[in-house]
Order: sequence, then structure tokens, then C-alpha cells
Amino acid sequence: MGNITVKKIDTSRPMTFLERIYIWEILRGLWITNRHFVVNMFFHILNLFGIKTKRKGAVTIQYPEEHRGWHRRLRTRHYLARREDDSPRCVGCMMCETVCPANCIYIVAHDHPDPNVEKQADKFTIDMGKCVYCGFCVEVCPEDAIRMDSGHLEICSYTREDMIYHIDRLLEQHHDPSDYKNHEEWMEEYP
Amino acid sequence: MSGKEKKTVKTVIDGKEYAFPQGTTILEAAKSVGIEIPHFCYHPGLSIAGACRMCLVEIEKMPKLQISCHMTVDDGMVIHTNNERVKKARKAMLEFHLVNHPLDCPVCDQGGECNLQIYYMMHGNYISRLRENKVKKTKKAFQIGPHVMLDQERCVLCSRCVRFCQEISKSNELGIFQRGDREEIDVFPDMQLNSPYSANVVDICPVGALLDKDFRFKTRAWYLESADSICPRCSRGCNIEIHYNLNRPWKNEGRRLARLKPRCNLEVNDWWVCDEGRYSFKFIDDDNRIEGPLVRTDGKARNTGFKEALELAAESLRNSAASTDVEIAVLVSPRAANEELYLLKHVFSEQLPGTRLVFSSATPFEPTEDDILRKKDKNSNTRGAELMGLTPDSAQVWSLSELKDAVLAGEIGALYICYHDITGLPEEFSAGWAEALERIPLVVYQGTNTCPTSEKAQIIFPAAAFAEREGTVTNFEGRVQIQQKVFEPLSEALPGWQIIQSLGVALGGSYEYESAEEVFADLAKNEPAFAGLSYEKIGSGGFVAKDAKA
Amino acid sequence: MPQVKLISRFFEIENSHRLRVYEENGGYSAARKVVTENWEPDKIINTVKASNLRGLGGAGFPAGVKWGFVPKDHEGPKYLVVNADESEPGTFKDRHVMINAPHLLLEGVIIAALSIAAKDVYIYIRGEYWEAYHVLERAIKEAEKAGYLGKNIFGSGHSIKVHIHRGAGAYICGEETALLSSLEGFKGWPKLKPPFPAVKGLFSMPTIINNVETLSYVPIVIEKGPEYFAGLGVERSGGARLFGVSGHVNRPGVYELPLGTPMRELIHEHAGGIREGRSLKAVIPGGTSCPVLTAEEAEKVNLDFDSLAEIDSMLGSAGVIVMDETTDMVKVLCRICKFYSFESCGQCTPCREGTGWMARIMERIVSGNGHYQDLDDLLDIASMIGGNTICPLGDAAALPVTSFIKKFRDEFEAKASAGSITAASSRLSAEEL
Amino acid sequence: MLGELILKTIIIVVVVNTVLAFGGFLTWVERKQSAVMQDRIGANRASILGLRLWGLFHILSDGIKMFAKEEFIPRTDHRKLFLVAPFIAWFFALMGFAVIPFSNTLHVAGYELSLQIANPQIGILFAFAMMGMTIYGLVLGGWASNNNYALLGAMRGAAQMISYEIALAAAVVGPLIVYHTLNMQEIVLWQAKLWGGWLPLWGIVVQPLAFFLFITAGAAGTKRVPFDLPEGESEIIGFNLEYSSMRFGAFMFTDFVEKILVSCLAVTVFLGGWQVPFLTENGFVFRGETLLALSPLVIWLIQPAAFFLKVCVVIYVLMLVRWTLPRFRYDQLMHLGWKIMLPLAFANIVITGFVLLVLKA
Repeated sequence: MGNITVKKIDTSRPMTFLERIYIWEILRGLWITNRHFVVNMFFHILNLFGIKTKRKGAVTIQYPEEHRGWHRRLRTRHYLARREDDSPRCVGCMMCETVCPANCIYIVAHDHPDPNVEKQADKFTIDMGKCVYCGFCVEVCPEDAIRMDSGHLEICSYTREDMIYHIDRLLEQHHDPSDYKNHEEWMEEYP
Repeated sequence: MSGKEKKTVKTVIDGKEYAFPQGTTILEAAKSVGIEIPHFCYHPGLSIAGACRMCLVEIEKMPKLQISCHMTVDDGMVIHTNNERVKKARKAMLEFHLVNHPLDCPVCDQGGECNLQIYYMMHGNYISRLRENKVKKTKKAFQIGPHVMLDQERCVLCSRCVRFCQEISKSNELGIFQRGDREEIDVFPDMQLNSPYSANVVDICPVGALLDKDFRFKTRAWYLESADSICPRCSRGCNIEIHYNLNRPWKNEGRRLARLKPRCNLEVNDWWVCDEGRYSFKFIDDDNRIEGPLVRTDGKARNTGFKEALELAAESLRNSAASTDVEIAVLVSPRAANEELYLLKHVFSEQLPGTRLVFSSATPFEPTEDDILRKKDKNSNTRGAELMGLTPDSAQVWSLSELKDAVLAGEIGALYICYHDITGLPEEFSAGWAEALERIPLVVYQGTNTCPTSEKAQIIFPAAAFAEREGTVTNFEGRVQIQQKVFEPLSEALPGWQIIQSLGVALGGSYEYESAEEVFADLAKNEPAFAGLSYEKIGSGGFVAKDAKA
Repeated sequence: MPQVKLISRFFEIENSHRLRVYEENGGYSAARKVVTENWEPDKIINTVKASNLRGLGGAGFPAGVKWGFVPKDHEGPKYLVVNADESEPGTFKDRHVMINAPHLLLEGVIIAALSIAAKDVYIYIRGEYWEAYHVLERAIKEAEKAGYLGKNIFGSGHSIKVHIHRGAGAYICGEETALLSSLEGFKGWPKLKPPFPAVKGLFSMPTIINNVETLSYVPIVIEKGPEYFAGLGVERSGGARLFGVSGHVNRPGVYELPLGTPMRELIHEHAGGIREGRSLKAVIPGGTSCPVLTAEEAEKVNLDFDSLAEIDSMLGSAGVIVMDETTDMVKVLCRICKFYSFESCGQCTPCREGTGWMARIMERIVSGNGHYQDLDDLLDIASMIGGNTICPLGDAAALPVTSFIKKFRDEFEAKASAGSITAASSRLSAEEL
Repeated sequence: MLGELILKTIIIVVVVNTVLAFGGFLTWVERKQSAVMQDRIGANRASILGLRLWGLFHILSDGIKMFAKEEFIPRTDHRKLFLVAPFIAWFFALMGFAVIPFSNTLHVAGYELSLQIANPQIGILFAFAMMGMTIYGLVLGGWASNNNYALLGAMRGAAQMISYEIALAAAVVGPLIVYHTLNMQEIVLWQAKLWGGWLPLWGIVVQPLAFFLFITAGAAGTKRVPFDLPEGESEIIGFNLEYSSMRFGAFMFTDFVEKILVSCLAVTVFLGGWQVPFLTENGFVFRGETLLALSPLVIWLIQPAAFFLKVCVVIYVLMLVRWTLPRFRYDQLMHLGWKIMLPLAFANIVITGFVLLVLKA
């Protein structure tokens, strides 16, 4: 466990008169929101006429058209990694299945055809409809087989069955780095 | 342990003084007062090897640390099992054990119940400083017998399995080859680990070197829950633990029961169980289980629900009883629990007086026997039936051949079969029965699995298997032991005593037992052989019935 | 001190292995004396006790005391086992005794067997000692023919049957309980003590196991009297023993010296000094399992049990290995470690895994990939092995490692630091975590 | 007579449709304004043929969605009440607009042409009465839903609205004392006065405290955040819990209509109604000098525009409040209503009366 620092707010300070009558604070609040409105509106209008387009009126990113790019630590949909010889890394140890807090991983293991490799996942199924993206399975994997940096986050389907990813599907989609940004790039773009 | 009174000695362990019988090893003595000393090679049922050196303890006035599995307590001994020196030594020993251990815990079936893991977490917990290559053994995992897989790399060479084969099964298949860190366990050339007790080496292996082929990769140890039971496979009544998994149905090919493990009972089976018994559980989750009460009309069986089937059975039985030409016979099974036998005896004699009881202890199994555990009688409860007077020794009870004669003479109008698969028995018992069954107007079958006999029955009641119901069985020496209910019966199946009770009610009697325990209470009251027994008294170790010795 | 000629006088007599020659030189008189005078076992034991004769195989346990442990009222057979499995590197004295004076050994065997009333004697001889084996075999036949062995020895009614068993080449079988296991037909694994072999040994019967040299001194003790023998050496370390000098000396060989002789004298006078006039660097005083001595220590120390114990070494099997200044101590230790790793019986864990681990580290250091940290690791591993094993092989493997690294650390560090430190440093940072 | 009937009908149709259209427009405004305040963009995805118009089509799509959604009606003994309740609220909210004067009276061809549906002498009381009646829709809806949470929400709503209705009415009493009339048109006309020749004597000038109380109580009366306890859609849930589809839409729409009504009342009573400062019937006049002469028809058109603008400003302020302040706790709500606003309103009445007495003397 890392250290969690809790910022303590000193509530023992008696409120000033202005704070107690409340009205002044309300007005201050209204002033802030009003200022945001006016400033943003100003830039919206300027942008509308193609002026000062670098300064946007809103921080919103128009998601499907505009991709924000992902921080390298972002957990995206799982995939099962392969070794250099293209065999699945997964050895079917069921650690991820055990640690999964959402109980969304289902593994059935069997003997590996190669006698020097003992175990292999026969069925490896993740129910994305249940997954909570906690990343415990990645953390716990002793073989670095299950990873959550596929770069696929748009998981949607019309049926629940489609949300269930079987081993073939998990194996075929690999790490796609195109949308990933490292920390420095990220901080530059989204300070 | 001879019955001779042993001198007690006063010994100080970790600052407290205790009294132990002389000759107790320090390890056992510490265990008896709740101090667990880690060990690999020591097993109470085997000779002392002293090889693993995990159980080192410090004894004052002795310069070296001593192994507690070999050293016996003595008067005035001051033992430290947990001081810094001992802890350091333990840590060192663990480090040595792990030098050439492959650390493939994730794929190792022992993971989760592995002593090496447990001790590492409890006593080791260091960061490895090994920078050398581990010594590779020639083969990874390979099969050394019908039930056992061997992985030499995981072996810590505690030699428990070797000693088991030398001392308990006396089959001597395993040996230790090579020496130094190249040393490995293996079967002797041209041999297989195929003694009838081979799978016990899996239980005693403290690490994942010897693994059960049947259980391999099916599930993980920590998914399993455990319940105590009694092996149903022979009249020894070995104490077992049932390991089962209900929460992850995709594991173990959908079977609930994952494996059986022996449970220590020094009066019955020590620490062991035979392979026949160990793998006798498959029928419980088999595809051919009878899942609901069936009524066969015109050769077609349909599930009618218990109510209808019971009423039909009761009516048919009553009709048979009303007829003066024919008799009703009940084939009692020595594989049924005491409670079922008791109810069978009472329900039929009270509701259908004149019912003929038939008893046979024949089984389809090979009558193997040795002087370790296995008994020739492959029924779990023959002695219980004997104690209740249900054996053909008594005049009222027929044997199977007497029944066949009666059937062929057309004297039997209805036959109620409990658990017996008559047609599946060895030739000497089953001969002619396939035709004989056809000649009985009404055959009622109560059992767990579909079998040729049940195919011939008109009414079939699905009974719960031994792990699905509570009950007691009496082993060959008259020891009454409890089989716990481990999980719910498959689909509509009911415990045998409930089926018989319901049939009794359908026949017009009033039986209001709520549990098998209540049936047993009645049994203890009415059967002199079981007088004074109760579930509480039987406990987990079993209790020898009073008249059993007679 | 000059050499004494007790056993070693037979080394110089031609055909001393023949019964005739041996008897001409006063052989079998001690045995005959014991038998014909009908000595009580206690008398023999007390005589040997009084002579302060210690077990000369390495451990140095007083022989007479050991014999006294055998239960007198035991029913059933008792055994005497002769440990002729001389396999400690650097030790070769027993071979000389067996080849040159087999009858001396047999005479000692007769006396010892009488003292414990053993009817069967097993000589467990190292498999490689082919010549010694044949010499002994012939000597036994001669002795049996002469009526000294076999039934009714010396016409006294006692009978002693001597069997020779050849070992299959395992170092561990020089350890007494492993030797017994091997003799019983099992794998040569040491047994747990207690019970000690004197109470429950070969085939679970009381058994005495003595080294060849020890038994060979017994007739001398009986003949010349315990006082003579005890008076040979210095106080508390009486007697003499055979020192096998090997290594970088001009005249390697077996020298019989009273205990307490300065090592300097042994090396420089008896063994003819260091080869090619080089200077001394280190001496292993009693086979490789003894802690090494630096040149300064070796120059000062006297060759007796106590003096060596004072400087944390042992006399061991008295196989003195002399190394001159050209010797690479790292390679020496690597060789020793590999030997023990190869010879570890594999029964108990610390020795089985630890010796192999140490050998692999040493090989890496020799190959130039070591690091300072390895040296500390080695010391730690050695301390983890030492004292925690069933038999002394663990200690034997651990002691040289400890002593070599402590006494020649500079040399080790020079070698170790030449290697890459990346692996080691990465591990250090992991430790800091 | 018939002409007047036609005229009134036209005015009613115009007013009702304008209000409804404006209410619909407000649904978009609310989303957009909050978005801009919060550095967002707001609804902008609905499009027709790729034309987005900053999300204006969301009004349309919301409407279609409301109609197209499945309507769920709970099992209740008061099915009819359940069905009709939203429209009761809606109806009374719309009724309030009957007395709002959107413009001056224009005398054309013997007709009094005024953008006011009715001009009773008790105009303002009528407006308050109608506003008060909307509670029925709410309470009936909550009651008929056959749901404890809905009922509790309705009870909360009724208690809250009654509490603030009193403060609302009491706040207006001050200005009414000053104006000396209940007629809406006359109230507006009174505010044409200039104080010192340059400061328009609007209600906000003569009764600043009353204005403040009125806006606050008005916001509470329309169940807007920070006074949205009757609904509390995100967690405590309220009277409209069981409503779905267009009936829910009607409730939601009533909110917007009420908001417009409160804004209209505030503008009428405190912000000079359709008055434009310095705009007399001859054009813009400042200290007796005519700055800009305008025809009466132009003036008559400027005035509703001014009214509309003022309403927009008030609505902006209300929305600003709604997206700035967090919700009150219920006890705070009651505390504010009964222990602060009501005494302040009464104090305002007393002081007003006292000041008027002094001025007269």
C-alpha cells in the first residue's frame, strides 16, 4: 500500500461575517460561473468566425470524431499475449480468475501437447459485460500473458453474448500503440 | 504404541513447561501443544528420514541445532522452536530447498496446498540471491503409474514417497537416483507405480512433484471446499475428505466432486486410502444418473414427479399384497446406509406384512483384498445389515438364488430393488436374472445411476449418492461412521431414507422423520446392536457398535 | 622431532606384506599375546584408552572409549568394520599401510574384534584401491592358513572371519554410517544419530568402525605398552601418526611423526622443502575438508589435535597439502567446491543444494563473472550448511569455503571484481526495496 | 364584439404558442448555458441532413423522444388522476400568462390593442392564484402514482411551494403598496416615472429587497435547483417518479413554463414590464429633449421586445443560480422560507408603509 495523504481542512476557523450571511458568498459564486459563461461565450463566438481558434471555448473533446489519445497507464480491453514463437503465453494458472473481483474470467486448462510445457488454457473467456477494468488480472499474471494495453476501449454490442470474449478473440487482437501517449506527451497535451 | 504405561517427562518448549510421554519426538510434542514446526520429510505414518532439516530447533546445552522429528523429549530439556537462531536456520533451509526448485507454482496443481509455498510465506520471505542456473532434471512431468504424474524438478527429495512404497504399500517402486543436486526420484527401471495404494504418494508429497493424474489441471486447490465422509467402496470404511467445487461449474468438466482425500483415523485407515476407493466417486456426477422419478409404460419412461410415482408404486404394491398367489420381495442392499436399511425393514413389515426380504452382498467389483486396507467385501454396510438381522443367515431373509428360484416359480408379484444392479453382477450371481426380471409383474428400482436392472424396472426412484445425503455406515468391525451430506442431490433425487419414508406414507403409514439423524435415533432405540449410539457420539472418528464384537 | 618408525618401518622392508616377512619382523606377537594370555576385553580397552590412541580417520575420537560403548550384554552378533575407504583428497596413508603392512592391520583387527567380541569383521575398502585390495586379500588368506584368522584363532577357541567389501567410489561412504548403509546393500546414505553405530550399527547390531591406521597402531600399543605410545607426542596429544604430504614439496610421501611435531619441520625437513625454492603460500593440514592455513600459521603451528584446534583448523586425516606462491587459491577452492558438490550424497537438503550452489558460484567467479557480493554470499551459504546436516560432509564442504575466503580475501576480491557487476547490483537494489 | 373575440383569440394563440415555443427553446438554453458555464459544449449532436445549428434540433429530438417512449402507468386506483395530473400543472402554469401585459395599449380604430389577454383589476392576484394551483398537479401526480417515494416527493413539494408562495406574495405586497394598484397594466405604467429625471423608477429601484425576495421565492416556487427537493432526480427522487414518456415531459415542461411565468411577473412588477427607459409615446426623450422621434407603431413594437429581453435576463440569472448553487437540505429550505424570507418580506411591508407615510407627510 502506498501512502495516502489526506488533506485536512481546518474547520475550527470561525466563519467571517460575510461568509455567515451567505448572500455575499452566493454572489461570489454567481460571479465565477457568470465569468466563465461570458469568457467562454466570447471565445465561442470568436471561434465561430474563425478567430483565435487555438483558444477553445470549451475543453470538450468531440469523442468519436476526435480521439483524445490514451495515457500509457490506461487500462483498455484485455488481450492474451503470445511468445516469440507465437504460442500463447497463458499457462492456465487461474490466478486472474481467482483474483478477479467481478468473477468475469472463466478458464479451463488442459495438458500442453509439448511435454516440456505443462499446462495450457483450453478455454479462456472474459465476460466484458461484467469486467470492472480493475487490472488485477494483469497485475497478478505470472506469465505476463493477460494485458490491458490493447488500445481497444470501444466495446459495445447489441447482445450480451457478443460481450463474451473467447480465447480466439482475445488472442487475435494485439497491442495497438497508435492511440497511446507516454506521460510527457500526455502532460503537454492535456495539462 | 504399545499399551504399556509410558513415563512422562517434563520439557520446556518456548518458555512453557509441559509433560509428555517419554519417547515423543519434539515435533509431535510441540504439535500437541499447538506449536507447528515446519517439516517436509517427517510424516507420522512413516519412518524418520531427517533429510529436509526444516524442523531444526534449538535445545539448550546442545551446540548444534537438532532436528525435532528425530530428537525425543527428555526430562529437563529446554527447547526453543522459534528463536532467532532457529528462524534463521529455517530461512536458510528454505533457501536451499528453493535453489533448484523451478518455482512454477502457477501451473503446479499443488499450488495453494503446497508446504513449500506455505513455509516460504511463513518463514522464508526473502529475496532470492540465486544468480546461477537451476539444475534441470532430464524430464519435466511424466506419468509414472496409472494415477500419478511425477515432476522431478519440483521434488524436494523428502523421500516420503519412497518410504511409503517401502514401508506401507511394500511395493518398492520408487527410488532415489543420482546424488547431490542431480538427485531425482523415479520409478525403478521397467517398473510402474501401480500398486493399489499408489495415489497416496500424491497426498504425502509436500510439494507438487507427485500429482494426481485424474485431478490434474481440473481446478485449483483453493476453489475446493472440503467435507468429511466415509469411503463407500469397501467394508473397511476408510475415512475420507470430499473435495468439491460448486461455485465454478465450468471447472472439472462440470463435475461437482473433484477428488477424495484420505482423512487420518488411526483406528481405521491411518493416513491412507486405496486407489479403488479414491477414484470411486465418478458415478456421482456421471451422465447416467437417474435425475427424476420415472414410470415406464409401454417401454417408455417418463418423469412423473415423485407424488405420482409414489402413489403408483404404493397402489401396485398393495395390489400385489392383496393377491394370495404371489409375494412381494425387497432386495436389500448392503451399500445402503443404516437409516435406509432400518426404514426398509420397518416400512415393509408394517405396511405390507409378509414382505420377503432378500439380501445379497455381491458386487460387480473385483473382490480384492490385502492386509493393508482393502477388504474382500466391497459393500460399505454389510455389517450394518448383519447387525439388523438382514442377512440370509436368518431364516426370514432370502439369498439372491432363493429369490431367483421363487421368481422363476412365479411366486414373486413385486420386487423392490435397492441399489443393486443384479444383471451387472459377476456371472455366478447374475446368471439368468435378465430373463427372471422380465417375469416379475412389478419391479421398482431405487438407485443412483441407470443400469441394466433399472432399465427393466417399471418404477424408478432417483436416490441421492453417498455424498448427497447424510447417513451412517457400519464397517466390517462394526464401527458406525457418518457420511456427511456434502452437496444437494442432483436435480430431483432424494436421500434413500426419504424415498422409503414417502413410500411408507403413500402405503398408508405415518412416518415423520425430519432428518437422517432422527431415523438413526429411532434405530438406536429399536435395534439392540446400535443401542446407545447417536450422531454426536459417533463423531468424526466413528464408534464401534456394542454387539459388533459378538 | 625425528620420524618414528612404528608403522612406517614396514614401508622400508621388502615384501613386508608377506606373512613370513612380517612375522620375521615381530608380527602377530601382540595378537598372540592378547589371545594366549586370554586378555579380558576390558583389559584391551583400558590399554588402548591409556595409550591415548585417537581415531585417525579424521574425527579424532579416542578409540578405546569408542570400543567401550559397545553393550557388553548384547545378544546376537557384533561387528567390527574397518574403514579403508580412504577418499579424502590429499590423504593416502592408509593405502601405504595396506599395501606394505596388511598383516599389521589384520593384527589390529584381531585385537579390536576380541575387545568387543566381534566374530565378523568387514573391511570396507575403497574401490579404486585395487592393489591394496589384492594385497589384503592375500594377507587374509595367509593369516587364515596360519590360523590367525578364521575359526579357532591361535587355538584359543575364538573365531574371527574377515570379509573385504569394495566400495563403488562414493566419497560419502567414508562416513561411518554411510559406510554401514553401503555395506548393508543400500545407497550410501549416512544415518541419523543417535543411535550411534556402537549401539545399533551394521544390520542394527553393535558395530565398531575404525580407520585402517588406528587399528594398525593397536598391535604397536599392545606390544610396546600404552605408556610408550602416549609418551611419543606432546601432552594431551599422545602417540604418533602418519602424515601424507603432497603438493608443492620436493619429497612428497608418508612420514610417521610423533604428534606435536612442528609443521615447519614436516615441510622443510622431512618433505624436503618447497619445490624449486619457492616460498610457501598455504597449507591444508588434513585433507581438503580442513580449514586452510596461511604460510605464517603453517610456519608456527605444531601438528597435534589441540594446536590446530587453537587456530580453528583440524588435523583431520593428516593429508597435508602444501601450496606454493604460484597457486591460485580461487581455483583451488573452486576445485574443492566442485568435489564436494559432486560427492554430496543428496540425502539432506543443505548439503545437497548448498554444495552445488557454492560450486556454481565458484565456477562463475573463476570464469571472471563474479562480484564482491558473491564472496559474502558464499560465506553465508557455508554458514547455513555448517552444522545443519546429518553427516559431517556438509561441514567439510563449508569449512574450506569459509577459511579460504577469510584468509585469502584479497585474492578472491581481485578475481571477483574483474567480472560484471550488473547482475549483482541489480539484486542489491532489489534488496533495498 | 366579434372583432374583439377574434382579436383576443389571436392574442391567446400568439401568447400561448410563444410561451410554449420559448419553453421548448429554454430546454436547449438550459443545456447550452450550463455547458458554457462549465467549459463544455453541450448538446450538439442532433442534426438534420448534417445541419447541426449548435444542437438546436435537440429540442425537436427531445420532443420526438418524449412522444416515442414507452409510457408506463403504475397499477393505481387513481388512474385518471394519474393521467391528468401533469396537465393540471401545465394548464394552471399557462393560465398565469393571461394577465401578463406584454405591451402597452394601442388605441387603433376604436379597438384597444394590447398584448394582454385580460386585464382584470386584480391581475396580480390572479397570477399568484394560478401559480398556486400548479401545486395540485404535483400533489395529485405524487398521490396517484401509488408509490411511497412519489408521495413523499409530492408532500415535500407541496410543503415547499406553500412555504415559498407566502413569501412570494408577501414580497410583492411592498411594491403593491407603492404602486397602489393590483392591475398589471397600471403597475407597468407606474414604473414609467423617472426619479430625478434620469433614474427609471422601476420596482427594483423602489423595492430592491422585495425584488430579491421575489426572485428567490420564485426560484423556489418553480422547484429549480437549489430548491429541487420535490424532484431530486439524482438521488432522493420525487413526485414524478412513476411518470414516463410525454406525461413526464409535461411535468418537465411545466417547470419551464413556470419559470417563464415567474420571470414575466418579476419583469412586470420590478423591472418595468414593457417599459423602455426614456421611451415615451413620442420617442426617446431625455430631460425634456426629444432624442429620437418614433412612430407609435414602432414604439408599440419596441416595447414587447424590451419585455422579452428583460425576461431573458431574468431567466439567465435564474439559470445561473441553478447551475451555481448546490441543493439545500430540507431543514435549511424550511428555515430559509419561514424564518428568513417571510420575516424579511413582512419587514419590507412595514418599512415600505412607514416610508410612504413619512413621504406623504
